[in-house]
Amino acid sequence: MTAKLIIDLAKCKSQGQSGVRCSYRNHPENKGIDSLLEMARFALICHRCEAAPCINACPRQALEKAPGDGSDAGVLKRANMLCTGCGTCAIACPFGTIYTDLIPFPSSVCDLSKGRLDQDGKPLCVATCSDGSIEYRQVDMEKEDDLVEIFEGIVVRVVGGSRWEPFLRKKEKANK
Amino acid sequence: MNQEELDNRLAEISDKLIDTQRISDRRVFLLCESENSFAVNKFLFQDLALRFIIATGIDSDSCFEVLYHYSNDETGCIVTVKAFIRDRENPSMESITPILPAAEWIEREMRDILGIDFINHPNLRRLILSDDWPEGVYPLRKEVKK
Amino acid sequence: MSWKMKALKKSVWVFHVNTGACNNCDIEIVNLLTPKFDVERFGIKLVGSPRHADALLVTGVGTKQAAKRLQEVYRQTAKPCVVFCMGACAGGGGIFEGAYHVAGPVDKIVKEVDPNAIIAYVPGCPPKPEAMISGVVKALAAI
Amino acid sequence: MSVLANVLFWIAVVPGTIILGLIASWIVRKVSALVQWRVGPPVLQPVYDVAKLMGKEILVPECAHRAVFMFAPLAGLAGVLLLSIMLWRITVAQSAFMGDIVVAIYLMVLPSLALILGSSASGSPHATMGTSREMKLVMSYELPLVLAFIVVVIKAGGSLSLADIAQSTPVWSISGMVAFLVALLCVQAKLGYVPFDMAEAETELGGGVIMEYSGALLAAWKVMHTTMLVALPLFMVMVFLGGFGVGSAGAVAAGAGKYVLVVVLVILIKNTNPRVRIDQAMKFFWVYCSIALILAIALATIGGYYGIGWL
Amino acid sequence: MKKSVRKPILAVGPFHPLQEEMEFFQLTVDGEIVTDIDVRISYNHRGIEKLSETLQFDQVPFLVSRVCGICSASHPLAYVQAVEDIVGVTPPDRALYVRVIINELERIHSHLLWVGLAGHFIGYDTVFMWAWKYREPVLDLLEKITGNRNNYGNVKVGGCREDVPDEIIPKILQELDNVEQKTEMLAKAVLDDPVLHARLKGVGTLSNKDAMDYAVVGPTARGSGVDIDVRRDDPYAAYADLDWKVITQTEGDVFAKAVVRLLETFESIKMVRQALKKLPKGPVAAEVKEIPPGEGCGHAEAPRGETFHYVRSDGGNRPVRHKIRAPSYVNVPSFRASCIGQHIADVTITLAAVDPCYSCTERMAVMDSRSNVILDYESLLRLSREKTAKIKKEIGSPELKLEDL
Repeated sequence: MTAKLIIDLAKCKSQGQSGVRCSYRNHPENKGIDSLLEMARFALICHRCEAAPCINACPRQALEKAPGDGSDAGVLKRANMLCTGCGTCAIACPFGTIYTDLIPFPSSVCDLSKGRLDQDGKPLCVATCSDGSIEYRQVDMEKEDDLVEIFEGIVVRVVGGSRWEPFLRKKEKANK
Repeated sequence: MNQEELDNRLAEISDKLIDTQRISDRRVFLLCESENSFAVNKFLFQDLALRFIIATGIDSDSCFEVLYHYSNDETGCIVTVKAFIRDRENPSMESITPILPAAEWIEREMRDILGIDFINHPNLRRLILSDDWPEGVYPLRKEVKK
Repeated sequence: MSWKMKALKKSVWVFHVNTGACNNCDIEIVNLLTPKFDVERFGIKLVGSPRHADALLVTGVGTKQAAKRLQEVYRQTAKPCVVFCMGACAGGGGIFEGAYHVAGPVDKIVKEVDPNAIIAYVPGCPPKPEAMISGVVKALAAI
Repeated sequence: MSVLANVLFWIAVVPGTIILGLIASWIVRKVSALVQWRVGPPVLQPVYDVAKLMGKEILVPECAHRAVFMFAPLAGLAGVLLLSIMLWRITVAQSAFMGDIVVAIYLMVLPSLALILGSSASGSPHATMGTSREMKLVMSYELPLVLAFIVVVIKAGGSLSLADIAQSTPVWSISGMVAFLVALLCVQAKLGYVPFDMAEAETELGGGVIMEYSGALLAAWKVMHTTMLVALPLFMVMVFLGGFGVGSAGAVAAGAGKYVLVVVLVILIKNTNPRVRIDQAMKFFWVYCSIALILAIALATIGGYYGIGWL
Repeated sequence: MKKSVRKPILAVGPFHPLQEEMEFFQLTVDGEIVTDIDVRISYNHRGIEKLSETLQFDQVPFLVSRVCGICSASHPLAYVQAVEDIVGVTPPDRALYVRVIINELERIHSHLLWVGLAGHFIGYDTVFMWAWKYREPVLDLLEKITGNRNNYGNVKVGGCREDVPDEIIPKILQELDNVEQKTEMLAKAVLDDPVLHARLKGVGTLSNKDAMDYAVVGPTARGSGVDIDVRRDDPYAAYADLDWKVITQTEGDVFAKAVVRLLETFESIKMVRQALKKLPKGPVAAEVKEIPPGEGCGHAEAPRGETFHYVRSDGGNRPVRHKIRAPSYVNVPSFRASCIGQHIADVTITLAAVDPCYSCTERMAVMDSRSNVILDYESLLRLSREKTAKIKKEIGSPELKLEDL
């Protein structure tokens, strides 16, 4: 059972983690948690509207929906080479799932602090997270019900499982 | 020396290499430990007579990497020797300037900006940093912010 | 205006100082001497020593190594003299602003030596020769 | 002429020469620019240059010998002005005295000596290099210059006064022509123009003799240089081309024409030759010029002895 | 910086090493012959590689075109090809042709600049004035196409930013004709001038073996018989389907390098004409959404030689490591081979033969080991011009008159 990073969207303050620090060394002021939050919000909170206003509003056509009909059909994908972080999609989104500070122009990268865990085996972001919404421990997917693995090694807890039912994927393995 | 001949000549030194990656028909990466990088470079420059382009020093997470780029001009293929220096405290490596004069400047530059020490380099003086730059601060290391 | 300033306006002797530039501004400065933009018509002459110069054409971003020497040259130019920061690099670091080997924009380096130095800026990367000429003319008109 | 006009004239001579010099230096710069398809400076450019330099701050290097450093340009300027006043007196007031040509030669050397004095006093190792070249240059062209004047004196029947020399217009004879050409090259070297500008050249290129000067002192050097541009051709005209007639307007025009001819010759040499190396220049002056002049002297004496004018 | 036995180093410092300080060459001489050469190049180090790690992939071409003024089209092209090497995208055909046009026009004006400079160093100031005068129309052409005389910033990952508008193509072709005619006149004058032959032949020779050892590139290598040219060996952009030939000489002296550069200019003019005629229709850029993690190398033939860029990315939109190698980085150290044993009068032209950036050649000082008097750049320049004058006198050729050109 490898350790997974668990993000609790309910506890996590919506306007992004100000105090969190990231141990990723390759880029200055890199905050990997932001890119994870962005993926989590696109995967779970975004309503995947048919006539997606965000995609039409984007001046650079940087947003597109994942094709196919599987459980993650229609999940939004942001091309970080085209996106300039202008925030038009945040304004256009009727449900306010996109936050401008989650789509920075220089995008950040998270590699789950491979090889850089601190003494008690936790990544830096867990230690520096102010509202305790990020944990890093072994987790057994079957036992806890409101966890969804949106990406290899990244699990998101969504409170009030039933309300999210329509988009909550059945507990199969996360896609690549 | 055309492409196939280059490939099977490269196979001769595969004992010293960790791995040979052929990214595309004109890009070949030879991964090796820093200890036997001198032998691989000597083989490429003297036996295969490839033209030395430049060397790149990288401060990657767990180790220092020094990439020597060579070009085989007939086919335009770029052969890169990627040497890993595991020891991060005082990284050092065998200098290839004695056999390849063109590498003198780049090895001095790597020592300036990355702190990699090159053993028996003919004149390892400071090259590109200013005279009043503090000793021991290596700008291209990741922890030094811009 | 004193006759000295009037004469200074008509005959500017220029000394070119490169503090780590990519050569575009240097080439545009030499372009000023060639037949197409000939600056000798305005009495502008490229002299080889800061002693004779009235204006310092500073190009480049002011690297740490070059900064001390720029201050040395400024001290030795006969005052009154104007410092022309040619191009975006000299004006405020340009695209290299904030790099680790850069000792700050050129005007800060010169101001360290003489706080009330007259500094003129010619923006552009590289500034067109016409822009350089109009920059020099405007600066002199403003003294 | 009434006394007042006379006094006024003699007061106006010095500034007049300086202004004439500025105009001559403008002509030189304008022609050089036109050769390179460039427009070249406006007429009043030399005036602006000098006025600006007067307004500038004077910097004296720390290790320089302060007094000599300040005094040298003034001495050079005084020498040249004295020479030009003397020449004007001879032409306008017809008061040539015996031996005035010797005084003129002496005064002509003064600027070069001042240049050497000034740059060595400036204490910069760099300028000393320029000084050594200037010294070599002076030594190399003084000998042929004096030989040229000996030829002229012989042609004028041994009299040392410029008035008699002017009468005999030595240039129409072979030896006189040779002497004129060599003297012209010596003037070129004295003015410091290409191809003999090893010392001065560095001023444009940056190193050089008067590199350490700035402000008013540099203005003094520039004015000295431009006034030499008046005095030396004037002297050449008087010695070789028969001097200036003052009586009628025609004579004055002829005199001015000769002066312009000499200046044009100087410019021509300046613009068509690349720079010559210092040891080459010395060899040129000492070997070629001296031999030519010794022959000219022989011709002149034979001519004088047998009374053949054109020899 | 002035060391002199008699005089202490003056606080005033008559010789200002900063006279356009890029690299500072200190040559130790014994009498007239250069015995040792030492270079100090930190004056122009601006930390570009560290800066490019903070810029996004599509912003880096603007930073990279400011590495060197006169090869500001080849550096961005080499970088973009390195990133395209990672992504695996190939730009549309029209973009490949536009890239060839811009690079070859830049090669023309860079070689003309060099011819002018070489003339300046050996005393032909008229050649200097004309070469730079004939260079102006090429700069105007580039300004018409890309909007700036240099620093074009016309390249991005996946193609070009601006397209060459079709209506100005006839104007470009007509402008090219008179540039070619003028360059021909200049080349004929420069190559047939007996003084130049005597002055540049056998000067600063770089033997074939030294060229290999010092891994020199570009005209410096092609002048010594090393037949390398990235445009033909590893054809990028649209060089594969244009017909042109690589010029090489074998003597390896300054004259050979001058011949290589001048004939290359004509090849470039030929190439621009073909590229303009064959300019295909279609889009100018392919859309690149994401840069996958990986590493890539790209190289291009700049006027002075091969520029090499290595880029490593980690999936984000900023490079993790970006290595830049300008051609002068390997050409300048080759002075150790071509300059030592030379007469000091030939030093300026030997250094200029490698055509380092314009202001690099201004930084020279000679320490005479015996008398320790330092000859500075100006005296070296004058020595070089005097040597030309001496040769001119021996050969007795008339000064380069305006009319006979």
